Amino acid sequence: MSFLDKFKGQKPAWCPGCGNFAILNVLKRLFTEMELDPSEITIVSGIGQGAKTPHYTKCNTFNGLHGRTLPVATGIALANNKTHVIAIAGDGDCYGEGGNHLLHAMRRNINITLFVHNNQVYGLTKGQASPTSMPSLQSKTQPFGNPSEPLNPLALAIAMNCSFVARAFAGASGLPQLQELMKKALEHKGFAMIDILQNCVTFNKINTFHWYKERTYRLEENYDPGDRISAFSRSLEWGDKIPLGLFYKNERPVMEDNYPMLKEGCLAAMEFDQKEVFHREMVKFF
Amino acid sequence: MSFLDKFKGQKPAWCPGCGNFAILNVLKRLFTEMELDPSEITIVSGIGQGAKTPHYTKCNTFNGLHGRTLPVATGIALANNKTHVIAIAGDGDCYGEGGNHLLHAMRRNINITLFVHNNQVYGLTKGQASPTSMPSLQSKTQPFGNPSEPLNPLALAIAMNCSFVARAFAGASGLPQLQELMKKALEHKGFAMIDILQNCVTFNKINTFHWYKERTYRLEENYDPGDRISAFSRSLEWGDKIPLGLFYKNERPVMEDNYPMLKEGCLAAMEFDQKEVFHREMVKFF
Amino acid sequence: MDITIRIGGEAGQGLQFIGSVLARIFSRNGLHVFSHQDYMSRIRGGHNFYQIRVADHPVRASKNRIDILLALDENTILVHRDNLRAAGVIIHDSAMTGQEHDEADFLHIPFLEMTEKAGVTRQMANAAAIGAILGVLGLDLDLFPETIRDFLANQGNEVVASNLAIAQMGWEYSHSNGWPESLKFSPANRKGLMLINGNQAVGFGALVSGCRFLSAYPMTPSTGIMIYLAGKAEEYKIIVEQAEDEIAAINMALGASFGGVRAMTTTSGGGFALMAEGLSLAGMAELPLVIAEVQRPGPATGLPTRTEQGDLLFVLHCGHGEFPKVLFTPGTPGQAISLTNKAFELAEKYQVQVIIQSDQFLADSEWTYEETHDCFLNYNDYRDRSENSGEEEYKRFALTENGVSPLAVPGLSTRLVVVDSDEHDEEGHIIEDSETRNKMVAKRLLRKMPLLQEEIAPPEYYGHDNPTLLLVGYGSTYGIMHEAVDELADEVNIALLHFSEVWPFPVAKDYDFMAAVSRAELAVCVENNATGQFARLIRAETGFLFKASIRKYDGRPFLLEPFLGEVDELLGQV
Amino acid sequence: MDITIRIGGEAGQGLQFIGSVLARIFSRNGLHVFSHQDYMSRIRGGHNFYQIRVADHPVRASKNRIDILLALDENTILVHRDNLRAAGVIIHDSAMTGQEHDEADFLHIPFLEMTEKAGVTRQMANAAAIGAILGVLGLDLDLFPETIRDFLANQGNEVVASNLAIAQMGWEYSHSNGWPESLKFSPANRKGLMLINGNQAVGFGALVSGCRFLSAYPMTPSTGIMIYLAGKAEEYKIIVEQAEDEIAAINMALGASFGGVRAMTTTSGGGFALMAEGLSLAGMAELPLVIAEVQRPGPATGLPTRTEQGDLLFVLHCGHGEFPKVLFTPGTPGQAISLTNKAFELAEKYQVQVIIQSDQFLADSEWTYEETHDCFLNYNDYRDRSENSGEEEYKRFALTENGVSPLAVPGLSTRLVVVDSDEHDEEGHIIEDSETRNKMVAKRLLRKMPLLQEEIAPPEYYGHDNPTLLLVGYGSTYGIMHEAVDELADEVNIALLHFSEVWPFPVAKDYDFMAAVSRAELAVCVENNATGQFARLIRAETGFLFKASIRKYDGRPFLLEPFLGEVDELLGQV
Ligand SMILES: Cc1ncc(C[n+]2csc(CCOP(=O)(O)OP(=O)(O)O)c2C)c(N)n1
Ligand SMILES: Cc1ncc(C[n+]2csc(CCOP(=O)(O)OP(=O)(O)O)c2C)c(N)n1
Ligand code: SF4
Ligand code: SF4
Ligand SMILES: [Mg+2]
Ligand SMILES: [Mg+2]
Repeated sequence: MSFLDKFKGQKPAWCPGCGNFAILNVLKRLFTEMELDPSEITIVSGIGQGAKTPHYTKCNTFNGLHGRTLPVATGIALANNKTHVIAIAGDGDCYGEGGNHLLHAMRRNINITLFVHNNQVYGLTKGQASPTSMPSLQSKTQPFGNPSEPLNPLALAIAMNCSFVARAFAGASGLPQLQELMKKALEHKGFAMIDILQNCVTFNKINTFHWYKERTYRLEENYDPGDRISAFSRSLEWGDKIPLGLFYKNERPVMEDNYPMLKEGCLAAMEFDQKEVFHREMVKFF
Repeated sequence: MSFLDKFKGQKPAWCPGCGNFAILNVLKRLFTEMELDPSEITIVSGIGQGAKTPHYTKCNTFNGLHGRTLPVATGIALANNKTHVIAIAGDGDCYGEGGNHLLHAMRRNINITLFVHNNQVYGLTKGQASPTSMPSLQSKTQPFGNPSEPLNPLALAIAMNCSFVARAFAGASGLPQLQELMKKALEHKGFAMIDILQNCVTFNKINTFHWYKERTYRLEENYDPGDRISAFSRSLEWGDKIPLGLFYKNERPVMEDNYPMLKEGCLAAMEFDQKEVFHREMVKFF
Repeated sequence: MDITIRIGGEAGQGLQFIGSVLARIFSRNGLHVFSHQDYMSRIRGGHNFYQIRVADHPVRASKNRIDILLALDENTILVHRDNLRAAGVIIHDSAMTGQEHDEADFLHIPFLEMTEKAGVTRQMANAAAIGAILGVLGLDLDLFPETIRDFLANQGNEVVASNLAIAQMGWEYSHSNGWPESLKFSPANRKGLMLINGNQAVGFGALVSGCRFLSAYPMTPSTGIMIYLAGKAEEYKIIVEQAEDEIAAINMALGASFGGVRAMTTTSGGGFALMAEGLSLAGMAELPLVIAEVQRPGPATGLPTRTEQGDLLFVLHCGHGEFPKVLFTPGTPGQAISLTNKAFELAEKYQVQVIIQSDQFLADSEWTYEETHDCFLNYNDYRDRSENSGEEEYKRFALTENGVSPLAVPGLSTRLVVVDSDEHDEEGHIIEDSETRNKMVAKRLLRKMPLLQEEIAPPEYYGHDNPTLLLVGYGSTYGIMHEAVDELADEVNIALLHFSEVWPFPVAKDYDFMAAVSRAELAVCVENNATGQFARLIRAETGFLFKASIRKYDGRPFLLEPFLGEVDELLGQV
Repeated sequence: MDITIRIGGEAGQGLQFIGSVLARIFSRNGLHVFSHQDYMSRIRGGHNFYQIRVADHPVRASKNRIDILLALDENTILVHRDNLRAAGVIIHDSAMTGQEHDEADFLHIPFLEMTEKAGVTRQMANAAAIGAILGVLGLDLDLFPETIRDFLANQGNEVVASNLAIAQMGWEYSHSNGWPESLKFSPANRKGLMLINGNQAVGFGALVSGCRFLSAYPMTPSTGIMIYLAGKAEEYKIIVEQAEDEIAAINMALGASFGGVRAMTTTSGGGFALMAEGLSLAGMAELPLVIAEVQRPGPATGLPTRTEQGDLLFVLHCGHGEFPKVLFTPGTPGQAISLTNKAFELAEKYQVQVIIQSDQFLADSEWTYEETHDCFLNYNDYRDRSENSGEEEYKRFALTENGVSPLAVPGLSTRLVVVDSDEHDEEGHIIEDSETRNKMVAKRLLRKMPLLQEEIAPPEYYGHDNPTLLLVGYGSTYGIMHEAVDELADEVNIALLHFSEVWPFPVAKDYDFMAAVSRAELAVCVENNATGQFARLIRAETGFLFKASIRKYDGRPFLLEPFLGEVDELLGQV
């Protein structure tokens, strides 16, 4: 059975040429190579084009609200540690509507892998500026271009001491690295984020496939992702040259380790004895 | 008339010894020294102890919801540029409930001065961990201490390329600098943030007045706030030594300059001719 | 003459372009139009359609039976063929549909071939299709050039010229084709009509009410309002700010309102849900605010591009705590213009929050109107711009007889404006005592409610005075009810009662409308939802219990024939 | 014996400590207690009080008239003196109040001097005050040591011993003071009673229902529930997670619910408002969820530490779109325990959202109960843990006869659980077609509603069968209505009808409660709000229009004497 069968999902509703196809494919290939069963994976997503991804493969799926991917993923990861919890979000979803959750998920350093399909635009709602849109992106709601400074997700993540911070590109040249980073992220203990540059053929005429292709390059072989300051400094590179790779990584404790109630394993699998609890606790009100 | 008269407000409901008193006093003194009239100031605040500040002085006031200080301030600043718009928020207010708005206010670089009364705890609701609480802070809702990494507001702001990023301390040793920074922040064109370390005598028994006093020191005279990388690196200092001062500053365009409709001044003061608009636009539907 | 044209195809094929150009050409020809859109939540592929009813008399709803089907793909033919009337026509290009059709009701036109011949892009096939439809209808291309120019203004003269050339080819092809007279128009009156959809109407209503600030987060099907106003922003000095989320959107609007300008926010149900706390803040701080909520089917993300009246009771009761609120539910773009204007007036006059509830059906439906004057519009500046007189300090929440306190603007005088989300005293400072609380609740809620109620117009009654069947509804069902009354008036005593101002619930002033409801042999509550929310509201307010209802909750609007069928069935029960 | 003790002072003086230790000592003495708290939104200063009614029979409401006033500051005397009954006593230390009082009803006790003599902290004056009150009441200090140990467990034996020594001094001082017999208790039955407040009751209810996950953002007056469960988290393996905001709180809880555990979130009105969208998501995804909404007066921040029943209709209709929902409004801590249990059961059984609406008054009020058994509790694991049988794939939203689909847990089998906020098919994947939409609305809404209605218990009727006056209410007004019925039963035919399960609105099964309402000469709707929300709900559901009401919206609960006064006035009108 090829990965296309095992992880075959619904027919994608994306535009032909959309960068999301490549990401989806890499994801399926990775699952296959990691010999995962669909039931060992849970994908949580929000609303947007990228957020439709879980429907197009096979896995446990919580396709929730726009912007609320990470709290849902957090709840799942705490209640039930039996599956890999992957969060998939768009740039609007994750850096716009859901920005606050991103900050706090990073602080928690909970075991979640976040893939941001960053096409620097609101795709599903037809082309408005997203938090990562370039100033020159004009739209019907931004006739003067995007008036705000584009958000730099990597710099932000490094400032938040996120324990795994990477960038990849969903074009052919970037796919092997994307898969490699995804694998590392899934194996990472703690919160891992990959910002994936993804072209939107319909609404982003600035950051096209070629635009990315010409600018992106891999961080040097000897680059040290352990150095937070230099990670920050590299994260500021954007323009003619855009580095890809694992920018920053640390080994700080994951949230699950701070919680004694998780020491005995999966909450969802525990038994409950109502009578015992009732009698043990009732007396304390006397 | 002393500043205490001109800017006299309601009687504060803070605990005796609370660091908020000092901040309030500095604020009043600064307003007086800047020869501002109360009507030239608008303070926007949320809900929390620090957020009560505007009631305790004299000024236009929008004491809104917990966490929503910055969007309100943004709306005011865009609609009406006749007053200094100051946002006052707690660490819970600004980095917790309102975290997303902070990110995007920084991106907008709108003319707002933000003072965060950062006591590293939820004061008004009786001592729960805030986003900046130290891991050792235990409370009735965090019996195992704060399980998440404390948020570093300065690093975050620098990563967001906030155009004015400073830290001050609300203890006697820090007050002259606090006032000086507040003045600079008010004069700054763009979004300016000062994270003010403020002791909470009642609920934060870790980061006490003395704790701060022993650790804080001023950034060197020759420190260059124009260097983003070194600003980031200094922002990571926290522990035995905590630097105070202006960490980072840039001169990027403010949002108001990106909007052609603001070129002619204050929207709130403009006239409106209904008939003319109606007839001019009605025909376009034919 | 009353022709229904359905244009179907995949997302991204340009059917919205074809539809809106056609609708505009019709209205400029003095023809009446009713159009509606049915589209999926995707950018390319899938199946969408745009439906236009064009007639020589006013039309207010869509039909199920199609006269002309323009099929941009084969799927359109599969899905819609059954709806084609006898002697209707299916226009298609078999090179696009990938399938030959030689049945009598098919008209193959080689659109793609035309573009190839002309050496223009495939996309321009759409102009050929427009020309072809005009040809079938016996309309000429006179108005095509100026109309296409309005749509493609930014693409230069050359593009306009090529479009015209291609349209001409389509027109020639179909015009010569001897179509039944029943499809032909001979527009007597070429005085153009106004063509406007529900979203534009709310935007236009805001514009002519002096709205200076719109903060919103994009959300289908409300985004059109934002787009309309963004297009006017520079000329009329309006800030249109895309917020980071809906919570920011409403709080920014409240900041702007506090700052002294007329402010609004727009959203759909999910975004409105996020505004609930901000709405309550507006209530407490007595900040004028207008919100347009354009509904789509829920719960949650639901059917993002479709229609429903599922949020009535949610929106009506939204916000914790108690504060006055006004809710309008326009049934037509015309009502949407005037009610949006009334919304801004009431919001500022009483310092309250006014919500305009619309839905995807109304938002995307185009209606035509004859020229109107501005007489139905109001603009009063209710802000208080005077300086403090003498000794007395300005008090933002001064206890006045009618509960409305002077509304000063910060920075425009030395008056200090203090507002608070906590309970407060007259100056706006936090209080906790029982007496002040009671006074403030009386001021901001109990005294204002009856005043607001006074402002509310009664529902519109139309039809027979002593009806056997009375259709009762609100919001976007106006059109379908109106059509049903017109259609059936000859056969049965029928009437409609339509509420476009639902809260405060209207009281019987000019006429006792509830008596009319009781008088009817059968009163039927018509709603585009599953649980009968409007019927519940009427019962809560009047005690009246509907015995019959017509409901629909599949995300689609009522169409005329099935609706008449349901009415018929109910008539059978009387 | 029925004594009301009010303990007043500034925030931070420790009156909550005094009050709760006293209440516990009383209940351990087998005495019945009803307490409530009145406090400001500040940490130090201002004016707060803690009121305890202690009696040898069950008590269910607070009185206005005080028997014993413990004044920790002079302001307390100024504010409350008028409420002191004849021959009541005001206990104070003039060194604390800064004022000498030599009127007959004052008892000066040198609390501070006692602490100085004993060489302990000033704070321990509170123990002296506790001792003094016990002395006045003629109760001994037997139960003091163990009780104080429970409160100060973490402070070591020495502190407990000093507290006891100081309490002894206070007791000696007051005991010897010859107080009127009318203040004396002689507890016959020393079998201790259970003492529990509304917040603890919800927390305890959740604990015994197998709740494993609480995510919440702190918000007065709901935080007590979170604190209760956080204290049990380690022992019973419960995650209590403080979220970054309320939106995260509800979405985390939904994640946990999807993950297969019983989950809840707690908040007050403003936080609930932020959860509106998440609630709608839960509705669409059919995720079991329990929410406790502990009301405070709004709108907006309002009066953060006070009480109101202002959110009924908001919460009931909350969330865009249409989905089933259950709303419970317990009137007592006892009801809160069993209804919280029922909430978890129904939530999982029907995969719906159940809201427990409480308020600050109930949350902070302590009630006493005799020992009960666990017979009123249920626990059923409704999750489906089986593997796929044979060929057929698991479908999260399988169309079943009753609308309830099997609820699998991800990762615990090879079944794939797919949920979606969009409209979806049986497997959980996005759809847009009309047929599936109709089926899913029928499944999740129309079919479940009647089943849920079946589960709802009718309101509780208490009092005369053919009453002149019937008090109708819901939630925390239970106690005051009950007291009024007991108080007035001798004089007038009176009864109460109390709704603790308000949605789905109960149907007349066992008895026709609305007939009882109509039968009463005067039915009075009792509500702690300004607009009569419950009366509106009753009208919407039954058509019944109340002609009389008793309302209060100053942030304070009903107190017995003024309430009886209002009832009296209404009786005059019958
Ligand atoms: C609360 C809410 N607000 C707004 C929307 C409308 N909406 C859906 S997707 C989206 C933005 C999509 O942008 P992004 O997250 O970047 O995803 P993309 O489509 O570009 O992949 C918006 C605004 C929504 N569904 N819910
Ligand atoms: C929506 C909402 N959630 C929760 C609260 C309760 N609340 C009020 S202030 C506060 C936190 C205060 O912490 P911080 O902002 O740090 O201010 P401080 O009191 O420490 O100055 C909370 C949780 C609220 N008022 N509104
Ligand atoms: S609109 Fe853009 S992001 Fe969405 S499917 Fe099309 S190409 Fe992809
Ligand atoms: S609780 Fe803390 S922050 Fe609040 S007033 Fe007291 S000392 Fe200040
Ligand atoms: Mg995007
Ligand atoms: Mg704080």
